[in-house]
Parts: sequence; C-alpha cells; structure tokens
Amino acid sequence: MPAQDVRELRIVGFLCNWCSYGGADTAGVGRFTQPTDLRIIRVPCSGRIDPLFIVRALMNGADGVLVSGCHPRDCHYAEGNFYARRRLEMLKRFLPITGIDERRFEYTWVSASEGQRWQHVVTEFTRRIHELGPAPSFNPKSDVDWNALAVQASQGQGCPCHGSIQA
Amino acid sequence: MRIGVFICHCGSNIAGTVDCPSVAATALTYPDVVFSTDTMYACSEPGQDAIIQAVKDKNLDGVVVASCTPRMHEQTFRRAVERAGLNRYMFEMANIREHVSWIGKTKDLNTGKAAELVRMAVEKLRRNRPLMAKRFETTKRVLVIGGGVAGIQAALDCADGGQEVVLVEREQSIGGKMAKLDKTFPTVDCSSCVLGPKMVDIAQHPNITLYTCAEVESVGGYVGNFQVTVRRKATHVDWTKCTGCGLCVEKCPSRKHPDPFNENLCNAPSINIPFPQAIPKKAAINASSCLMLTKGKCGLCAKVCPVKCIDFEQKDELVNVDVGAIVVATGYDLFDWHKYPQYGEGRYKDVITSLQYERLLSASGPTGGHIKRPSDGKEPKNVVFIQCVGSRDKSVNRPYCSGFCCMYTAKQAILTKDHIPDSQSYVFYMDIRSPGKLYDEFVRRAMEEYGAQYVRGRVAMIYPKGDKLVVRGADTLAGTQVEVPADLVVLAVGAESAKGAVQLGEKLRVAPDQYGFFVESHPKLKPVETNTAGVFLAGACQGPKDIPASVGQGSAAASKVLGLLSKAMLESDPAVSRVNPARCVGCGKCIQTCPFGAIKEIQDRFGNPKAEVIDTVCQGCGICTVTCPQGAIQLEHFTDNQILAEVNALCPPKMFANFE
Amino acid sequence: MQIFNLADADQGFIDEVEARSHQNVKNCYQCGNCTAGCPYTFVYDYSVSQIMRLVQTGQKDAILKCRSIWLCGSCQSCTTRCPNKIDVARVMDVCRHMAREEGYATERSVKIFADSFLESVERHGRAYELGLMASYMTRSGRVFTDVDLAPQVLMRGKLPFKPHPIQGREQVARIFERFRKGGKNA
Amino acid sequence: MSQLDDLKTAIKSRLGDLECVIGWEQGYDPLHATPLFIRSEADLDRLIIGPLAVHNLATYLTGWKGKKVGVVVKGCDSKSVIELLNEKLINRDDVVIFGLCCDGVVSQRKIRAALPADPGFVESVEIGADSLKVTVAGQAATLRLDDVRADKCRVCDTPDALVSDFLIGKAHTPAPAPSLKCQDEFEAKSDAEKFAFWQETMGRCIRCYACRNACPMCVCRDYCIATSRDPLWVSQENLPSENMMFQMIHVSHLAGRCTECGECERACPVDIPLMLLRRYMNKQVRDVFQHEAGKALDQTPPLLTFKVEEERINERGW
Amino acid sequence: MLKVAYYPGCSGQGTSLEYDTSTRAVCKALDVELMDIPDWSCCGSSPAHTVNHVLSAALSARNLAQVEAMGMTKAATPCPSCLTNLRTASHKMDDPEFKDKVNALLDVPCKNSVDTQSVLQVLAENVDPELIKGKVVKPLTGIKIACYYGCIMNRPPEVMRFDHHENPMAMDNLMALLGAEVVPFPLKVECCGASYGIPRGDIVATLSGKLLDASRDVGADAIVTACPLCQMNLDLRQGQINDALRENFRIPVFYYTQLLGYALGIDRAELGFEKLCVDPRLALGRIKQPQQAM
Repeated sequence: MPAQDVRELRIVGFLCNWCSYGGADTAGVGRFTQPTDLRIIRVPCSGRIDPLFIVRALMNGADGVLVSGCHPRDCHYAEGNFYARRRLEMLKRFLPITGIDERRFEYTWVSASEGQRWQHVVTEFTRRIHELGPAPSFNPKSDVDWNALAVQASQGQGCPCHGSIQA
Repeated sequence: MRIGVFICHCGSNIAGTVDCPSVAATALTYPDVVFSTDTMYACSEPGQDAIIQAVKDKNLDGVVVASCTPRMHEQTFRRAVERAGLNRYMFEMANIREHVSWIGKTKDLNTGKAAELVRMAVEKLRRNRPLMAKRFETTKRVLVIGGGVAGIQAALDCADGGQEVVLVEREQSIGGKMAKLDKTFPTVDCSSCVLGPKMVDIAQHPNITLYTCAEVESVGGYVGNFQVTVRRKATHVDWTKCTGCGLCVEKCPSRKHPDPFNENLCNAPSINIPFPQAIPKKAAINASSCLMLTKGKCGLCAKVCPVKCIDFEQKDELVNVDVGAIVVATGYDLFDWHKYPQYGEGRYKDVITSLQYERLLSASGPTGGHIKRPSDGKEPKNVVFIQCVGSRDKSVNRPYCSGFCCMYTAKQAILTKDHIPDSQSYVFYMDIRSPGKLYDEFVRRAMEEYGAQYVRGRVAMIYPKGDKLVVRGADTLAGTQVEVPADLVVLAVGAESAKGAVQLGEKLRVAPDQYGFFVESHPKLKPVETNTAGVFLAGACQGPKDIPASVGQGSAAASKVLGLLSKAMLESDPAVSRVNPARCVGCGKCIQTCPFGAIKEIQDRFGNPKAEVIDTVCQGCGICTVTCPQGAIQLEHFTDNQILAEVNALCPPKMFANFE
Repeated sequence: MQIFNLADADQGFIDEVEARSHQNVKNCYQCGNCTAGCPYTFVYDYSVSQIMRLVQTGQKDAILKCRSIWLCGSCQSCTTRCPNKIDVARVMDVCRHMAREEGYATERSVKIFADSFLESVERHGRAYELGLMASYMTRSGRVFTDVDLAPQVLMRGKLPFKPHPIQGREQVARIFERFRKGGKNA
Repeated sequence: MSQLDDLKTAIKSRLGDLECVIGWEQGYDPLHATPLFIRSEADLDRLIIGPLAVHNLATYLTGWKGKKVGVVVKGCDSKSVIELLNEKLINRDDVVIFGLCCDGVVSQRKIRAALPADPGFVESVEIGADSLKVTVAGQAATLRLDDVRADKCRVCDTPDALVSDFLIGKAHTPAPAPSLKCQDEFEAKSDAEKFAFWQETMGRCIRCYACRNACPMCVCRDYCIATSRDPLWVSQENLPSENMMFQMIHVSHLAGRCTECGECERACPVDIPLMLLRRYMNKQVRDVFQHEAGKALDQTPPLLTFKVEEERINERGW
Repeated sequence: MLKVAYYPGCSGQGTSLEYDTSTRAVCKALDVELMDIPDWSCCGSSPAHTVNHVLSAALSARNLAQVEAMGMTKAATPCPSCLTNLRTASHKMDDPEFKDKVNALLDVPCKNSVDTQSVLQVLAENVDPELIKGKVVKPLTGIKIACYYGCIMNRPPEVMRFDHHENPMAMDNLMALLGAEVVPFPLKVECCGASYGIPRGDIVATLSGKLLDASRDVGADAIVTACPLCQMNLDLRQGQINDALRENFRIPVFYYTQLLGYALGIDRAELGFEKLCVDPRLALGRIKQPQQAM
C-alpha cells in the first residue's frame, strides 16, 4: 500500500453515524486493511455536515476531506442525505474557482454493511491524495520569526507585536 | 475542566498493533487532561469500576475512553460515568479498534493515529455540557389506521392489553382484503369463518371505538401525545338507529354502479350493506348513484326504513382524537394490470384478476360460488393462471416480488379442480416462491394431486379466437413456445402500496419507499417501528405480506404500543436541536427543512418570530443546524463548536505551522 | 447432449456482446417472454431466451453456429415486451454480426439474400428488385425461387426492368468502401 | 413626461400610506449617489435616477420589516426583492415596489480608472445619451458610457423590474452577452494561479465586512457567524486563510440565493473581485438545479429542498 | 400548409408503386405537401442492420443529411421498414460516439436533426379528422376491414414514438372515420415474415397464413396495411400461402392510402387497385353507393 510507505497526509473524514460509520466499523471487524491517514469525525447524519466544516479543514491545511453518508433513500432521518447531496455537490463544484483542487474533497455513500466498499473508498481516496501530495498552505510563511519573538517575550523584552516600535 | 483518559487494550485486539501506554502518556499532555491510563478491558466490570473510581479519586468531570466503536459500548460507558455521578454526556469515545488497530498494520502509525483520535475526543469533550432528558406524560389511547386483518389484530391486542383503541377504516366495513377471499392457503379453510369472529370482537370490545367510512384528516403532536382529526364521511344513514335489517337494500331501485366489494364483477344497489358479515352491519348510500341525491327524486329507502334512519342531508363530520401511539395498517392495493397491453387492456371480458376470481369462488359472491366466466356465464374448462402480473417486472416499475401470488394461485388452481372436476388449470410462472410452513407442500399438491399444469415462462400475448382466448407463452424448460386455448384467464396481480399511502405518510411523517410502502426503522431489528417515534407499522403497508405475517405484525405493533404506553412517563433524547433565540432572525428555514416537523414558529415577547424545537419530536439529525445561516439552532452534543473543535484538533490551524 | 463446463465460459464473448449491443445480458432472468412472443420460434433451433442464456453463460460456439440468429426477423416483439427492458433484438443482431465476421453462415440462403440486397444497393444506390432476385438466384442456385409469381408481378408492372441508379450512387458506394476498410470497428 | 417625473408622480400617489420610500439622491459630489429616504413630498425634489443610481436599495428592506415602505428598484435590484419575498424575509403587503426600466449603471471604479488622476471631489457630471462628462478641478473629461458600464450590466438580462406595483419607463428586450470576459479568463487559469490570486487578495482583505453589509441577502446582520464566538468559525487573526474562510461562509450562505447585484464587490474598499466567486457559484447552481435566484416568485432556494432523484447530480464512481 | 420531406423507399419504385402514387394523391388532397428528397438512396433495409449497425445507420444517415440540406427537420416515409431504419439511425446517433462512427463513413456528415415519421403518423397527428370527414365523397359504408399494422411501425415504443405498441389504433380510427366497419383484429402487430419471402418462403407462408386466418375469423372483407412488405407477403404471396397451407384464402389486401383515396374520390388511376394480386372488386363491391347509404 503506497500510502504507508511515505509520510502520512492529513485526511479528515466526516461520516454519518448510521450507515458509513457503521460501514467503517464493518471494515474493521472484517480486518480489511486500509491506509492509516484518515481520521474520522462521527456526526449523526450527513445532513449535519456543513460544507463549511470541509472548508475549515481545508483552510486549516487538511490534504483531503472525505464525506460519506447513507445511500440516497436509506437515510436514517429520511431526508438528511438528500440535503447533504445538494450541499456537498455545490461545494465540490465550487472549489475550482478558489484554486483548491476539487479532488481533495470527495463525497460518497457507504452503508453499514459495505465494509469492503469502505475499504475500497478509503484506499482509493488516500491513494489519490498521495498522488496530489501535501496541500499548499493558504497562509504564506510569515517573515516574522514567531519563535524568536516568543523567546524575546518570555525574557521580558516587551510585547512582540510592538517590537518594531521599540526598535 | 478535569478530564480522565482511559486507553483500552481490548486484550491484544488493540494492544497488538497500538502502543497503548504511549497513547496514554501522550494524552496526558492534552489540555485539561489530568489523568490518563491504559487498561486491559475497559468494558469489563473491573474496567468500569476503575473508571468510576478514577472519577471519584481524581475529581474528574469528563471521561474519554479509547477502545472499540461507540456503536458497541457508548451506552455501557455512559451508564458507568453516570454511576460515577457525572452526566452521561460528559463522556466521549475514541474508536481505536475498528478504525485503527484492526485496519492498520504499522504499529507506530497506528499509535500516532490513536493518539490523535484521543486528542479529538478530548477537544470535543471540553465543549460538552450536561444534557438532561425531558420527561412527559402520555395519552393512554391508540389509533389504529386500517381495519384489515393486521389492523384488527393490532386493535384487539391493544384493547385486550387495557388500552383504549380508535380504529379508523376507509371502507364501509372492516375486514379488508381478507374479507373478500373465499379460502386461505395452505389450509384451505374458509376466510370469513376465520376472520368473522375477530370482526365481531372488534364491534363488541368495550375498549374499541370503530369509525368506518372514515379517514385520517390530520395528525399533530408527537409520541405520547398525538392530536388526530378523523373525517367521518357522510353515509346518509343514521348509524345510531340503523339495525342493518336490509329492507332498504332490497327495495333500492338504483343498481347501476359497480360493486367494489365484488371487485366490480356485478352492480350494487345505491344503498347497500357490502356483505352479510359486514362490521358494522349498517347501510350506507352511494352519493354518486343514489337517485335522491343525484336527481332529487326517489327516497324509497326512507319510506321503507322501519326505524327512519335515512338522512339525505347528512354531512361529513370531523372528530378529534388524542392518542399516545399510532398503528398504521393500511394494507395494499392490487396492481393495475391494464398497464400490460398484451393482456388486452380490458378488451377481453374473460381476463380477470385473482381477486375477482376469489369473488367468483366465494359462496357469498355474485355467482353464488359457481365459477361462471363473465362474458357468457359459461363454466370454464381450461383456466389459465398468469403469475407475476405487476411483480418482478422493472418495465412497469414493480421489480419486487409480491410474495403471496404463488401461493394463492396454487390455492385457486386447487379450488378450480374442486369446483369443476373436469377442468384443467395451467399456471404460467417464473419461479415458485413458497417459503413458509406447509407452503411448498401445498404447491406440490396443486401439481401432483390436482393436476395443475405448471408452465415455466411468461405470457407474451392473449388474443381471442372464437369464444376462446388463446394464451401464447413460453415453456422455457422445454425451450418452446406454447399456446393454450383458454376459457378463462386469471391474472395473479401483484401488490402495490395502498392508494393514498403517500399522502397519509406525509401526515404521519413516515417516509414511504419508492413504491409507496412505509419504511420501517430497521429492516431486521425494528420491523414494526418507524423513524417517527410512536408510529408503528403492521401488515402490508410496509411491504407485501400474507395473512399470517400480517397478523404477526399486528400483534408485534400492539406489543410495541403496550410497551410504550405502559410507562407512566416518557423520556426524550436530549441530543436534540436547541434554538438560541437571541441569534434567531425568524426566517423559518429550519422549519422548512426539518423532516419531522419538530420545529415550530413562536413569537417572542416583542412579537418577533422565532424558531422553537419540540424536544420530544426532534430526532437529532442536525439538518436544521446546517440550514441556519446564523448558527442560531444548534444540535446538542454535535454543535458547530464541538465539531469544529474536532476539526481543529485534527488539523491545527496553519498559523501554528511556524511553531513547528 | 454435450456437457458444457461452465468454467469454460468465454467472458470475452460476453463482454463483446454487451459492449456492441449496449445491453447488460445479466439483467435477463429467463422469464421467457421473448420466446413467448417470438413469431419465429417455430423455425429456431434455440429459442430467443435460450440464446440469451447461452450468451449469459458465454457459450460462444453454440451461438455463432446456431440457426436462430439468422432467422430473427427483427420484429421487435422481444424488445418491446422484455420486463427487464433488454433490447433483445439488438443482442440477436449483434450475435449475427459476430457470426458473419467469423465466417459462419448457418442459414445460407438468408445470408445470400442479404448480400445480394446490399450488393444491389452498393451498385445502384437503391435496391433494384429484379436485379437482386437474379443475383440471389445465381448465388443460391435456387433458380426457381418465386417463378410462380413472375406472371403476376410482371403483368401488373410491379417490377421495373431497369434499375433506377441515382446520382449519388458513388457516395453510397463509398459508404460501403469505408465500412469495409474500417472492419467491424467502423 | 420623463421617467423621473413618472416616478415622482407614482411615489406621490402612495407616499401617504408609507413610512418612507427608498430612492437615490446626489451624494457628497455629483458623481456619487447615496440612498434617499423619502418621507415627505418635499424630499422628492432630491430624488435622482439614471446611471449613477447604483445602490441596490433592496438591501434596506429587511431593516424595515414590519413597516410599510416603498422602494425604487432597477431590474437587477428587483431580483433581490423577489428572493427576499421567496424566503419570506419581507412581506409583499408591506412593500410598494417602484420598478424602473433601467438602461444600466456605471462602475465608479471604472470611472476612477478612466480619469487621468484620482478625481477627489467632482464638480459636475453631465449625462449624455452614451457619454458622461465629468468635470474635476475645472478640467472636463468625456467618457463613453459603454466603457464605464458596470460589469453586471454587460450581461444583464433583466433591465426591467420583474416585480413591481408601478413599472416606470420603456420596457427593453435585452440581448445580453453570454458571459463576461474577465470571468472566463479567470476561470481558465490554473489551480495554482487561482490559489495564488486568492492568497494575495485575501492578504489585502481588512475584514471590514462592507461586502456583507452591502449584500441584500445577508440578513443575519448582527448575528453573522463570522463574528460570533458560539459558533466560532473564524478566528480573529488577520490571516489570508481566515479572510478566505469568511468569504467562503459568505458564498456558501449565498448559494442559490445570490442575485448577482454586485453590491459586495462595489462596496469593497480594497477592490477584491468578489463577483468572480458569486458568478461561479451561480453558474454551478444553474447547471445543477436550473435555478436562478430572484428570477421568479415562489421559487424555493435549491439548498432548502431536494429531489429524490437528482437528474443533474451524477454520483462519482466510488 | 404542412410540408414534410418525403422518402418514398425503394419498393415504392417497384413492387409497391401503387402505395407511392396513392400516398402522394391523398396527401395532396389533404393539404400535406410532400417534398421529394433529392437523390435519396436506399436506407439499407433489414439486410444492412443484420450485417452491421454502423453501416446500416450510415446508409440511412446519408438520406437524413440530404433532408438537412433541404433545410428541413421533418421527414415522412410510407414504408415502416425504411421508417425503422431512419428512426433507429437517429436514435442511435444520439450517442455522440456512434454518430462519429457513422459520419466517418459519409461524404456529408449528418447532424442528426431530422425527425422521421410515417406518413400515417403525419396524417393522424396533423390533419384534423373533421377535415377528412368533410372531404369524404364516397363513404366506405358496408365493407368490413381488418387493420394490420405490421410489427415495426410502433415497436419498440421508445424509438418509434407513435400510437400504441400492442394495440395501435391510427388506421382503425381513420377507416372508421371513412365509414368502414372496422373489425377487431387481434394480430395487429404480429410479424408477417418480413423479408424472408425469398430466402425462406415457408416462414412467410406460416406467419402470413396466421394473419389471413385471423382476419377470416373476424369476418373481414379485406385487410388494410401500411407496409409494402406486409402487403406483398399477404397479397402477392397469398397463392403460395394457399398452396403451402392447403387453404383457399381470397382476401384482398389494400394499402390504407388506396381506401382513403377511394373515399376522397381520387382518380382510380392514381390509386392502382389494378396492381393488387387478389382481386379487390368483390370487396369494393360491398361498399354501398352513397345514395344507398342514405
């Protein structure tokens, strides 16, 4: 599994409790080996997933975000994934204008019984993110050496924010 | 906050590929974590005791357990922290077994991942708050919608269990489809002999109020406290006086409208009692054909009625009923076989449905139990049965198996031979579906003892030749095309959802599937529950079912109702949405998207509109939270800040990158 | 009857039939409705549903050698009535295409008739019925085909003696030419 | 009578029933307009319309909710009114709409760019049929209206108010360009270029929230989640990522609701081309839901509803 | 006046000359202008699609391209076999990949913008029945007619999009409008044996024999068709069928346009009754003269 040969990348998963989280559990119970990069956040329903969570993760430097819910029509709350599908599709289509590679975000449907499918999804998505490599940071590296300033501050040399004034 | 972290080894299940002590050590560096340890089996009794002890010794106000999936043991540990004196929601779980140790091979990667999942749980827990369930009283009364055999069973069981029952039936009499059947498989006992006594019990049970010719108009409220309005349609007969003597039926001169009870095989008088065993045994007027109501002259029934109960002025009546639980038992309808043009679309009178055939077989039917074909009244010799008409057929959007057609067709083939000994039955089938006690034996008997000719193949067309109908089909086992000159063709029409089911589902907030059958909570483990608390399903409204399965579900639904209403008070799940009225601008978007009608508009004391969540109705999906642009409505236990804390724990904002 | 080892199923054949017909033959559940309606069953060696079954199980030889695929009249009864919405007639067509390409002509007269017809179209741009008959009779050796009809036909002026060549017949001929160059992948 | 006279007559006829009527008047100089809140007939003298009347006055309507007001709208502004009505953020009975048939408005930004130097205070502006004569410090410059027209007017297909109680002016038959060149060019850039572009522009953003405050569809006002602690979506760090996060919140909350009035971009003091984001999102909404916000009454914003089968969402093969 | 591009089909030049002439005559009488497609070529008929679908579509598409060159989008043909080929080609060319393959064989690429219909559909859907009724000078009162549509004019419904695939009624309605007694013919869409007349006459004998038998059963004086191939099998080959089945059918088989023309009072010369092999005079004789009908 190539994903494990190199440094882990930061992949965040948002999974609905009833289907996909269960599917990931089923994959675990079946010992379906997967790359380890993914970290899963459990939410009650894909309808709870605000696309802005995904944006937040990407802005924070996540290299990939994977969302999974119940298959359409199978939502535990009847309609949650129908709303989710619209919201997530809009986000995915919107990302290109921001210059964020839309392949870094994917959404799909996995039921609680689809352990193998979950393994496939995770493996493929992780492979894709590794192909894309680490995401560029939205914030350019600051010229300010925060560490040095922090040291200065701890030595009682005034507030770092106003260092320039002092100088 | 003082948080304790427990890293479970789960024997070697986790410890095999995760360095649990190292995870525990890392956890101690996380904010607010004051205690961290690894433990062999956190869920075991000693494991739970250790958690409780630690809460007390270390004065903890939150607990994180990293072990298996929360779907397995979240409840276990919640109860444990509760025993330790904490609120059950001051607990978080990190899944380091199914999501880590069982799927990753490399120990150091697994260990790192486990530590991060614990970090995520800690960050979430830091934003948790104690949540309290609400307790509320329930109305000790049950509404059963639908008076077929499933609804009858549910109503009787609930009534026998001591609950008041209101049974609402759309038709004039209860009994449903079963009342129309002649005999039942696989015992070939008389349908009305079996059902009749149960129908009488309904009429006589002191706990049951029966409304027939009635439909549910609206449903409000929630589990434990539903407010239902029932529309009782005008029958133009005062049923408090009507004795069911039948004199009016006898004298009615208008007999031009088809008789629905007899599946339109014959006509019925405009004032009628549908069948001798009808419950309630009361007459009702068909307003669309009654001469008095359509033309203003006749009134013969009113003249002959000995108790003067005819009331041409009668109007629909709305009745309000408060109930604590609802059983939906609205049954099914027959597939409209006219969608198959190759069967003649009704041009050939001797192509009939299986239920029409039941009426021909029935002694109380239009032919007095003699099989006479509709076109010329002759006794048929060659009878062809075609199965899967509207079942297992994608082209008519009915890909599912209706389940009972194979069995009733075998029964009808047997009865045909009983009625007409020199007859020959041909059954075109695709597969025989007969799993059930004595079912397959029964089908074999139709073939072996009664000589029904089973032909494996569909029928492509029916066309008339002389006074016969030529049925052209395939015998796929022989690989040939076959033709049968038939005297009568009986279509084993499949089941589809009852007319109006989708609309009723909307009132009840019970989702229908794509075919209009109601969706149960869980296909295996919650077959009679729905995703709307307090609403239960019985019988074929959930999917095609035969009589024993429907009766079984009627009883099952009743036991769920009795269990629910046996509690003095109900508790609601506190992980529901909550509105911050200060942030709410009253735009109503959350109300629009809530699938459960759990949000209502209220006015604050300045008269501004605000949203308010009905705790006991909210199911906790969180659609509203995403819908609200102000973040004014937050799903407790999954608030924006809680989930954002998890995101930030996993992806620390990049501004910290410089500190690496 | 021969025993067919199911493990010998020709998956490539199944895939090719599916790809060329755009149909998923796995959707067929063998209800027999195609056979039930097929007017040509009486001259078939395998019924339509059996052909579908043979495709499902990858029995290429049996299909390409069979008579039925040549005798299908493309009357669309099977396609119209299939409960699984399979375009069965198209599958039959594709089987016949493949049989042709591999040199089978189990129902020789049908193949010759088609060849004669297309030859006539290629030459004149339109089908020239009398020429087509002549060509067919020469190739098939069945020189007495429909001679009984000749008087009626000729007497009523139903068959013109001369073809109606069209100006664009070169264009039509080029269609055939390019098709032959492109082979089955055209 | 001129369009302005017609408008004044119409306003006069209803002013008695209304708290006020919102229109435009000349601002701090003859080039700049500012909203005018007409409460008496005397105020009517100051009313102006025309290419300088750029503000989308629908922005003010939610602030007057519960009171009866009138509003003067151009075709584009009327879409905002419709969207507010559709979302029940205002009541139709409470609003009297004076709709204009609009010949387009100018972009102040383009005028500034077209003048030799930053104009500062403009002395006078003369509006011709297709030109604009601007006098600054005694120096007159004549600009072609076509050159300084706002971007949105170049692709406008709704010059006439779509909803109104009074429709004033001569109706148009618009034939808009299919898309804007600047938009097409930007979309054609590579991911890296676009990413760098937003990094740079968001580095410039001072999070003054002018874009939000000018937006007619931003109805949260004081309760915007970009400035709250619970929920806490955006940190107060002045980082490009946080500024971008705020813009993503804005665009996400506008998905399926934005009427492309362009007020956000117009209001931006540091010239961030926010409409690039808006137009792109709207294009996606059109493609997937065939929905255009504000084009018709009684539409539901597409993210507040769903279809069981979505014809245009093809789940990707996972 | 409705204008459609007209594709007569090869048999219209030969074995079904009378169908072509009568079609032209009735269309003219009903104000439907048939614009001949210049230099049309053979659609390939069934031999082409049994050889290859791209070749078949290309032979049809050449003609569709000719229609496009006329600047027209609607074409009509009397022949269901041509109709099937032209429509199927269009249908398959909805797939761009297939369209590219087809155009690779053509000199002039086809845009696939033409909707081809049968002349019957054009008449049924565009001509007001009242107009037809008003133009009837010789009602068909007295004759019993079985309408036979053939297998492919309405099937498969997804491609043909006309009338009903099991029980089409367009001709029934038309004939009834003209005053004929239309008997319920159960085998309206059963196959007659199609183009197997030459290579496998036995097939045609069996299948067409069933049709003749069924029409006799329902008491028809005549069969009415809309297909040259069906007409040929039932009419020209009726003798062969009688020989093969030891039967004695004498059922005339008309094109619907012939009877329509007859009712409209069109010159008999244009209707070509003399070209029918089974003598139609007895059947036509059953039609009551107008004064008798009154």
